[in-house]
This record gives sequence, structure tokens and C-alpha cells, in this order.
Amino acid sequence: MSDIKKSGVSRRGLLKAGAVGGLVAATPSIFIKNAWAEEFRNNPENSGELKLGFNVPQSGPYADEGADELRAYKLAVKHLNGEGDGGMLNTFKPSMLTGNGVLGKKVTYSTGDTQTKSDAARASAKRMIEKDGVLMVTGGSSSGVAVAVQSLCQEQGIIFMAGLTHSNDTTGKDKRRYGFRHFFNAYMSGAALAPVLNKEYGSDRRAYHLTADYTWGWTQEESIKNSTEALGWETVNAVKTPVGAGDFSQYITPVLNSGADVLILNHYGKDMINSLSQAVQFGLRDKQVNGKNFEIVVPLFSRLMAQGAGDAIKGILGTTNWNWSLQDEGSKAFVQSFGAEYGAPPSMAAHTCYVQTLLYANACEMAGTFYPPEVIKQLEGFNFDGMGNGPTLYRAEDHQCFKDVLVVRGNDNPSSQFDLLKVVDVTPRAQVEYDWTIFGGELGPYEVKM
Amino acid sequence: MTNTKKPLLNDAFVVIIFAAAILAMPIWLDPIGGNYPDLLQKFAIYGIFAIGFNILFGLTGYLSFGHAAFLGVGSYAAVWSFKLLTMNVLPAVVFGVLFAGILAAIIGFLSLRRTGIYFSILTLAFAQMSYNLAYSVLTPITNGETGLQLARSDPRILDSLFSDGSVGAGLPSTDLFGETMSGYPGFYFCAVLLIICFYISLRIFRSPFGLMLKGIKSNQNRMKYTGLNTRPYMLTAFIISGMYAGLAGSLLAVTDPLAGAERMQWTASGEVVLMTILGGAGTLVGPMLGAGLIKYFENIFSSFDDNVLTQAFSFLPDSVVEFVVPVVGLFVGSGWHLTLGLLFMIIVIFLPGGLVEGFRRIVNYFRSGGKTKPQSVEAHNQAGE
Amino acid sequence: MGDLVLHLENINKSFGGLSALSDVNLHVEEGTTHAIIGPNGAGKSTLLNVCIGRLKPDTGAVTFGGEVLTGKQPHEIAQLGVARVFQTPEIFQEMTLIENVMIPALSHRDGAFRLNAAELLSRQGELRDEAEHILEDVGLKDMMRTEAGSLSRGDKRRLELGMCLILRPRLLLLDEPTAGMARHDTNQTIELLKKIKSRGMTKVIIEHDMHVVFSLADKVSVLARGQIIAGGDPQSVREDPKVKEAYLGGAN
Amino acid sequence: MDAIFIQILNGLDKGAAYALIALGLTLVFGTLGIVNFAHGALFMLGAFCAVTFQKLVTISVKVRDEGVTAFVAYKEQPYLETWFGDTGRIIIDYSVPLSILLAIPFMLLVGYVMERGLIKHFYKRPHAEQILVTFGLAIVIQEIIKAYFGANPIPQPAPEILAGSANVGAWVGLGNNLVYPWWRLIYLCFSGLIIFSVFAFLQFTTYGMVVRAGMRDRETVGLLGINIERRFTIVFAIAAVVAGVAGVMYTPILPPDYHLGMDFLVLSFVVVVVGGMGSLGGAVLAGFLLGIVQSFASMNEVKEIFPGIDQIILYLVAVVILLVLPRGLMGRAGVMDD
Repeated sequence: MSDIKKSGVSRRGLLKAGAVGGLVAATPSIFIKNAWAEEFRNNPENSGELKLGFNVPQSGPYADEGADELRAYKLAVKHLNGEGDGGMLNTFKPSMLTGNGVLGKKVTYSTGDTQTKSDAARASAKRMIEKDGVLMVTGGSSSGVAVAVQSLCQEQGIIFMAGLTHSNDTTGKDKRRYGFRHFFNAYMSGAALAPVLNKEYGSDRRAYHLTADYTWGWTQEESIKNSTEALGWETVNAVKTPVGAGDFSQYITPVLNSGADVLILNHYGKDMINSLSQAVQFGLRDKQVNGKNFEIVVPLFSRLMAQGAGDAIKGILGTTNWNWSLQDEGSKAFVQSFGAEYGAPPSMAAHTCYVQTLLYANACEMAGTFYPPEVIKQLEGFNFDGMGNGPTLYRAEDHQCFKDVLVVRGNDNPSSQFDLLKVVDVTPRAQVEYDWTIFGGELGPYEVKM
Repeated sequence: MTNTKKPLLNDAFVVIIFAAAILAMPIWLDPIGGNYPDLLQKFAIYGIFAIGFNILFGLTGYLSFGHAAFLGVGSYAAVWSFKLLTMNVLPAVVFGVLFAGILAAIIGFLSLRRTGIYFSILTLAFAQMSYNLAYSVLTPITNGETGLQLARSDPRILDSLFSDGSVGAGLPSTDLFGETMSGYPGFYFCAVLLIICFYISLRIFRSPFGLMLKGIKSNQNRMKYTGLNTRPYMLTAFIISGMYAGLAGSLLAVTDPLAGAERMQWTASGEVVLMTILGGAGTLVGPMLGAGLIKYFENIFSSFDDNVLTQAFSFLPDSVVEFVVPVVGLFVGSGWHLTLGLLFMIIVIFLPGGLVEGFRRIVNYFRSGGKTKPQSVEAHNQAGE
Repeated sequence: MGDLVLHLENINKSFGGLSALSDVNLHVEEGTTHAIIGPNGAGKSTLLNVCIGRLKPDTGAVTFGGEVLTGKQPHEIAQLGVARVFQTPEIFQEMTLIENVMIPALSHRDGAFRLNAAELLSRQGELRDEAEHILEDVGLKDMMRTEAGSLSRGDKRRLELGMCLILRPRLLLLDEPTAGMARHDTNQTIELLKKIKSRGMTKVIIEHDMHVVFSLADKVSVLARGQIIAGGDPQSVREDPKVKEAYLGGAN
Repeated sequence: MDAIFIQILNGLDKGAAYALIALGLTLVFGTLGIVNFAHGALFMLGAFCAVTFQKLVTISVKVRDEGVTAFVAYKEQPYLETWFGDTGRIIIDYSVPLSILLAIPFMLLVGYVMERGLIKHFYKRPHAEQILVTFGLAIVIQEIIKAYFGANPIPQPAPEILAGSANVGAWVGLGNNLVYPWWRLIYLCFSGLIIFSVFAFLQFTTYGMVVRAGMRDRETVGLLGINIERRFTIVFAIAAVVAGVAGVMYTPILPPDYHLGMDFLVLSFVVVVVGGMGSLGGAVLAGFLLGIVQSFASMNEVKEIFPGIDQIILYLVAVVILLVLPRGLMGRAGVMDD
């Protein structure tokens, strides 16, 4: 732990720091050594290794998801360093990655716990940046954390490759030049879900929303509302529920006699598991309303959530970023090497984290330097394939990846303990694209003053 | 804490030692991996928070479970000051302290009508209401879950008066007359404030006012029948303590201009309670030690993954490493909470009175030439509720 | 003898239907020591509690030096110069003796509230001298740095007396100041109380021990079943047959 | 009318959960004077008794899914089913109610060990230290659970026959549209039963009399002297069992995870204090009151007038009650009010 390589302290800052503290002597002279040499923060040129910061929830409700993300990161590091079977390195196109580290430097990492709290996540990211000297931070399992860490990274001049974050804001209102999101967003969920909902449930439906009362919930509600109303659905009501409510009965019972025939649960994680299990207990799925079967839709799904909800998830429609049962070459290679390493299939969070790491590494190779502005320019507008989602574009204007979106259904008759979601439809990329200006926000500068 | 018998010189000495120790943190924390700006800042800031909490809890025995509300309000006020007025940190700090003080006056006025656990639950309820509202309904003011952040388009009225108003391509950073308040300068800024806060706290402990607060803790009835109106004393202590929390909150925003609702959650209130008890409630430096220990665990222990462990134990034979790393791994990295929980239990079981009591015992042990002395009554009472 | 300072007029107090005080009228002259005696459960402590504002009477009023005490907060009553020694000493157990006395000393100087956070306790030389003086008076000066909780019961009571005296009260209420004390301690306390008698404050004293009553009291009132049944100078009360019947019984 | 009726049911159901958690807490709080921050953890341990029991009865033959080669994917065929056919299936189906049989002895043991090993030494310590040590213990318990069971909630289905909804509307003559899940109705009855048992225990047994005396006046109980320590242990163990079975029965409503205890911790303290320290009846009353108030505050009609009221209603009601009634609904003087 005596890693005292101090970085990111400019000479000017130091002198004044001394003046402010009135104690120049108290500032160890060891800081000053590196301060001259670097033209950008945490330049790995001197150290011979590229250090990445994996900032994932290790405690709190998303700890399992975080653990899976961490597994994926470790796997990615292995593959980048030429260990293991290479995974998606073999299918990723166009790729300059050779399994020889990045730009000849061995990839190492540092981990931290976001606790799924903005403050803790930023503190953890700062530790990685200030103490461990990481050049890129990645991970996370909620939008609040992603937005918070992303803006921190912008200030610090460190690239942030978001993990699981689904809010439109991450690459909309709160987008940043240094932040990139491979995961899809609420808008895309809505756009992808709409045609399937139309096909399955028809265009004459009355929807009732229960929405987690915070920013992600609202953007998702809005996106789903827009796309279902475009189908001709009517929105009966949209009710906000407190985060972590636990027992949702008082929100579910009014649905019973509201005249709605579809319940849309804009919840994630534990909230979704609870509200869905309870809605099923209240017999919503056995109901007939307006002569139609009552349906429940959960726009954002993950396998871990499906596990928590148990039987309640069976037959429920939703979207997901990726699923291990996909049969394209990239997915197969990834599942193969992940499964061989850990004995279980990767979650969608693990997938996005793995892909993000590879994308960053590749951009460095393409730029021929670790200098962040150059790396960013390589990622912006980057077209790639072979990463499990078909041809994908990292849109330059908002740093959002555009790719096909999976519509899935909870598996009625799973063939194994992991076989919980069944891909119903793949909504092609063209249908989920949108004009980047609709969410506002601005990316900010490439160069960050230090 | 029999303060009447201590000469003033002693106190000046205490402050000087304290100041030296705080300002030299970058040096002596370096070997244990605690030397980087963010953690140093957190030590100083949560030190202020805990010292302030101790003025209420340590002196009067009133256990507030809602102090995070003041921390949060301090942060929001500071960020709004950055957004609306200026990036200079001084107004932000002033507003943070001011708003926290106002909120503390309101909450304190109502909550102090009750004592004991009823008081604790009242403060908890107020803080939880603040948190829940900030998280959802008050989003226009607090920006909800995402947290209140700066934007390039913020008005910053005062800044635009004195300069051309252009802030360059990126977000402006907080400053103290030109000196950026992130990194080490930010730490020194916080450290100086911490030292001032410590001095104020020491003066309160040593003042007639402090004696009155201790009297309230000891016997509220006697205070009343002695002709003292305990309510204004309590309220003042509550407000001072709330302002400390507000200062800490505003400093969180100064070093990192973002304010999130979770700062007001009960877990944050509980954290400062734990810090204070862990270090030693009612002692001068105890709360600061408790704050440092908890923050160190949260930031450093949580980062020890298999990688780090394997390196740390690389002096051992491989076969031993394979065994040791997973076992130790249970207690660090993602298991850091477990260690923290165990630490709470061990300290409170074996060291009633917290860390400070531990040091006292060590000192006593050496003074008495190796013979363990029965624990002094005086020391025991500092731990009191 | 001086004017009447303490008036209790038609005091009634009952607890859940049980009458503790009924129509009590009591008048205490300035500068006297007025003893209230009576069998257990006669309502003596309730009477004192009504005086200091700990209990609110159902009807009736307490006036002291022209001020109506009824309805005032305990601290307001105390600020008017009413101090009380309790049956179980109410002291600051965790604090040293000197601190115990400093608090009332500050209260006497600063009033009910003053934001004296900027001062230093160690700079209150005058008050401290006064406090030490009082401790000397009650014979506890040698122990001024020990913790009050570790004192014997008699010493605690003396400390509490000191804490009251430093307030320079006009009226001092003493609730069984010698209860549970050994004879030697009792005599000491009597001496102490006699000493302060000469200071000219009014005292109301509740006592079981007739030895104490007759050594100290100028006037005696007898309370039985919540009512004053007799009053007057000690000698006449001693001879009142009603008192004998209700209280002294065959003891004499 | 329908909506009001159903919200009352919701409120009662919620209240039953609150009251059950608060009941054990107030027993420990009011009688032993221990501020037990690990009480939520006991509730969570109870819930994990159900999980453990389910895992035990579903120990399975693993039938490998040969279609998946990258890792071992399998379908589970519980031994109980293969060996005992329908009987086995029924046991698995009823694993939640049956797991009470595991939870009662286990929680008794946990309560006993916890009291003898830890709490005992803290009776005379300041509340602050009780908080620190029990909070530490709660973290330790929860981290151990996390290490074994992970952080993800684990579904615990109610028995199939109870999985559906009862037509409560027809029972009370409000039409056929009012349904309520069987399991929630059972939970309501169950908590009524437990509350009744605890009260009966306190009312009609000698142990209970001592406990009640203790709640009224700890000093007196201390003076009674005879083996008071043993009784304290029993009280603590009973509180643990109450929390535990409450946790077991709640699992079909809320799939348990390791953090469940912390989620309920603050709430249970609010309920206990609003009910008033040292009063069992107060805790139960406060539980139901807060449950019903919360349900009504969540109605759309109310939320339209006061947006976000459902977020704060619990605390708002707590504040109002505590400001109006100095010792909560039914608190006794002298219990933890200084």
C-alpha cells in the first residue's frame, strides 16, 4: 500500500497549496518529481503499465451485479494481456488489439466500491485517479452514479466508460466529453418495445404506470409513454412510488379497478422484484379487463432481476441490452470464455463492462497514444461489430452506442437455472435511433485544464 | 474532562499539536496509503462534522439521529452559491453554514421539546423527510438522485460582474481568489477550517457555556431548579452543531461541487453517530479519530482486491498465498463492511469510551510502569450518553 | 419578625382522585425558619413541589415576595430566589464538586441564559473563589476535585446545600436534610443550618427528626392527610393535642 | 368505497408487519432497556431461515442441459420429489410455512446466544455504546448472510393454493372486483395470532408478570431479585423469535435479501417510539396506525393534492404525534425519556 507515486498535482497548485496551508514544508517533496513530466493526468508512459479503475457496487442492493461486472473486467484484462482464450478479441472488428497489452503496456487495474451512492462512487473514483493513477474509470450499476462519476471524470480529464446505466440523461442532458455509454437507454427501450407490444397486445390498450420516483424512473416513464401513446395506447395513470418502498400493495390495488389493462413497471433492481412479485400476487395477470388479458410489462430487465422475481417473471415482456443465449460469434466467444472462467454465464452488466474495456483499449491503440483527447476522438463515431450486438456505432454527438435492442420475455419453461429470459424479437438499430438534440446537454471540451 | 483545573497554556499546546498533526497528514498518512487529496479532504471534512456533532452529543447527551440533514443543506446551499453567485468558495461556505443554521434552529426548536429517544426519533424523522423530499419532489431544487451539479450556463452573477463572464469550454472550478479548491489546496483549506473548528470546540468545552451543557447532560432537573433555562442552551448547542454540519456539507461541495440527496439519508446521520462514539463521545479529539478511521476503512479497505492482496502477501510461499488471500479477502475489498462491523464491536466491548479511552489506557499502562490500573471513573464518564 | 414572604393560598392538588393537598394555607414570615412536619404521606414533598413549580396545583396560588409563582417555569421561580434541597440529592454526579458549585454560581451571575461560550471557565477567578468559599462552608473544600457521584450521602446533601447557598436564595426549601444520616452527621448539618440561619434568608424545612425541628425551627406547621392541622411556635405545637393524636401519638 | 376498503386492508397488512417487528423491539427496548440496532438483522435472519429451509428441501439432482457447453447449466430435480413424489412436492410447496419449524428453535438459540454472549454485558452501559455494538453486530450478521447467499433477493413463493387472491369483495358485499392475496390475509391473521400470544404470555404467566412489572418499573423488578437475569434472557429470545417468524412469513411478500434488516430498522424504531417507550400496546397500535395512514397517503387522490406525501407521511405522522403527545401514543414516564 505504499504506492506513493503521486500524480495529478500541478506545480502551480502545489506552490499555492503550500501558501494556503502556510506549510510548504509539510508537502512531501516526493510529489514534485512527477509533476513536470506529464502533459496529462496519470500518463502511463513512465510506469510501464496501463492502470484501469473498476468502480462497481460491492455493497448495497446491486452488489451481485457489481461482482459480475468485476468478473467481466478481470476477464477483459486477461484477454487484453494475452492470457486466456482471448474472448471477443477474436471477433471484435475492426480491432487493433493483439493481446499484447495496450500500446505495449501491460494492463493492470484497481477496484473500488461505489455502494450505489453518488458520493461514495465519486470518492472511490477519486481514490483511483489520485492515488492509484488510473487512466480510465469504468463501471457502475445505476444512472445516478454514472452521471456523478462521469462529471467527475470530465473535471479530472479521465475517460469514463459507463457500466450499467439506462437513463436518457447519461448521454442526454448530463452527457460529457469524457463519458461513453455502450448500454442502451430508456428511449431505446421504449422504441424497441413498442412494435412488439403492438404485435402482442394490440393497439387498443390502456396502460397504468408505476414509476420509481427519481430521475431514471421519470425518463423511462416518459420514453415508454411516448412510444406506447404513439401506438394508440391510452395512459390511464402514472403513479410515482418511493424508491425502496418494499411493499407496493397500496400502489398496486388502485390498478385493479382503474380500467387499465396493462401495468408498466418502471422499476429496477429490488423495487422491480418486489413490485412485480406483488403485482402477480394480487392476481393482476389472471385478470380480464376490457375483454383482454391483463398484462404486465417491465421495460428494463436483467437476468439477476429475473432470478430474484422467481416465477413472477414468467411471460413478462421487457428489453435487455444483451443476453447470454445469443448465438452470434462475439456472444458465443464471450460466453465461452466467461463460462469457462467462472462457471456461470455473464449478465448483461458484465457484457457491457467487458465490451467497454475492449473498446477503450482499442481506441488507445488506434490513437497510438493514451492522451485522452485523441482517444476520445477515436471512440467518437467509431463503427464496430462482433461484440454481441451486431453492427454498432458510438455516436460522436452524444457518446451513445446505437445497436439492435433485444426484446425478451420471462421464460415459461426454463431448461436450466440460467435460462430465464427468452429473446422474443430483435428490434433493429434503425428503429431505436433518435435525434441527439432532443435531450439537450453538451459534451464539453476535449482539453481539460489541470 | 474536568476543565476547571487545566491551565490555558495546556490548551494552546493541544491546539498547536492538533494543527501540526492535521497539516502534516500528507506525510504521516503516506505509508498507510491514505495520502491522496480526496481522502485527506474527507478526513478534514468529516472531522468537522464529527467535532460539531460532539458539541451536541458529547456535551449535552442529546443523541440526534438527523444531523445529515444539515450536511445536505450545507452542500445544496454551497452548490447553489456556485451556480448563482460565484465560484469563490467563501460565499458558498457562508451560505452553507447559514442555511444549515436556519434549518437547525427550526428542527431544534421543535425536537428539543422532547428528550431521550423521543428527541432522537424526532430529529431522525425530520432528516428522513428532508431526504425523501430532496430525492423526489424537490428535484427542481436538488436535482434528485443525480445530484445538484454545476452547468456552464449557470448565471454566476458576481463572477460575470467582475470578468467577461466567459468560463472557457469546460465547467468552472471552485476557487479561493484564484486558487483552485481541488486537490491539495482544497485539503489545506479544509484543514485550516478544521483547526479553527477544533479550536472553537475546545473553547466551548472550556467555557461556562460548555459547563452548562454538561450540567444539562448530568442533571437537567438540577439545572432548572438552579434557575437556568435549559432550552436556549440546548437550542444554541443544537444550532452550533448544525452549523458545523453545514460547514462540513459546504466543504464537500467546495472540494467537489456536487450535492446529492443521499447525504441526508439516515445512514449518513448514523455514520456521524458511529464516528463520535467510536472515537469517544465527549472527548475533544475522539470524534475526529472515529471519523478518520471509518473513512479510511470505507476508502482504503474497500480497495484491497485479490490483486492487491496477492502482491501484499507475495513474500509468502505460493501455496500459503493461495490460502491466505481468499481468507483475508473476506474481510477486505467487498467485505470491508464486515471488518467495520467487527471493529465496532471489538472497540465498544473492550474499550468503553472509544479510541481515546484506548490511548488513555496505553498511556496509563506506561505511566504506571506496566501495571494495569483500574480504569478511572473520570475516563469512564466521558463515554456517557 | 419580618413581613410575610411566602403565601400558599387554598392549595388543592390531587393525583388521579387521590387528594394530596386540600385547601392548604400557609404563610411564612421573612427571615424565619419554618418547619413542616407530618406523618409519611401527609403531602409534605408535594407541598414543596408545588412551591418550586415542579407540580401545578389544581387550584390555589403560591405567591412569594409579591410575585405569583403558580404557573411559572421552575427556572423562573428559581431566578426569583427560591432554592431547594431535595430528599435525594439532585447534584451533577459526573462532575467535580467545584464544577457542581460553579454552575449555580454562574446561574446567579448570568441569569437564566447567557451565551457565555466565548469566555473561559478558567478565567472566572472571582466566581471560583466564591465557589471554593462555599465548599469550605459546607466542609467539602478538600474534596473539590473529586467527582460528586463518589461522595457519601451526607456529603452529597451538603454539596447540594452549598449549590443552593451560592445562589443566595431568599427562600430555601429543605426536604428532610438529615434523613438517613447518622447522629454525628445530623448534628453537623444542624450546625451548618444554624450557621446559615444567621444570614437572614427564609427557610422552609420538612423534617421527621424532632430533634432537628426543635433545634432549628421558629415556626412549625403540621400537615396530615393533606391538611394543615396545626401551626405556631414549636412549643405550642408540641403541646397541641391534635398534633399528638395525628402525629406524635404515644411518642411523647 | 371499494378503494377505501382495500386501502384499509393494505394498511392493516402493512401495519401487521410493522407491529410484529416493533413488538419484539419494544420488548427488548422497554424491558431490558437495550437499544437493539440488530433487531432488523434478526428479522432478516428469520427470513433467511425460510431461504435455508427451502434450499434444504430442494436439494436436487442436477440434470445437465447438454445444449450449453461453456459452463454447467442444469435443471434441478429435488430429491424430495424423486423420492416421495407428491408428498415431496407438497413439502417443497409449503416450505415457507414449514420453515417456521426451523425458525423458532433457531431464533431462540440466536436470541439466547446473543443475550448471554453480548447483550448481557451492556445492560448497564450507555445507550450510545449499545447502539454501536448492536449496529456492529447487525453489519456482521448481514455480511455473513451476503457472503453465503449473495446480495440478490431470493424468491420464496407462497404455497400454490395460497398464491392467488381471495374474493374479499364478495365477503363484505362490495362486489366481485375486490380481491386480496390469500397470503396477505394469512399474514394479517398470523400477526394477530402472534401479537395475541405475546400478550397472553405476558398477561397469564408468571414470566409475563415479571416482564410487565419490568416495563413499568425496572427498579422494582431489580428488587424482586430472583433470577431476573434468566428472565431477561427469555424475553430477549422471545423477541428474537417474534422477529424471526415475522421475517419468515414476510418472505412471499418481499423476497428477502441480506439488506432487509437495515431497510426495516429505522422504520421499526419509529413505530416503537411513536407507540411510546415501554408500551407493547402502543407499539402495536402505532404499527397499525402508521400502516393505514401510509396506505391512504399513497392514494392517487391524496397525492394529487399533496405531491410526494407518501414519501414522508410516516415521518410526518411521527413528528406530529411526538410533538402532541410527549411520550408517544401510550408511553410510560421514565422509560428512556432522559
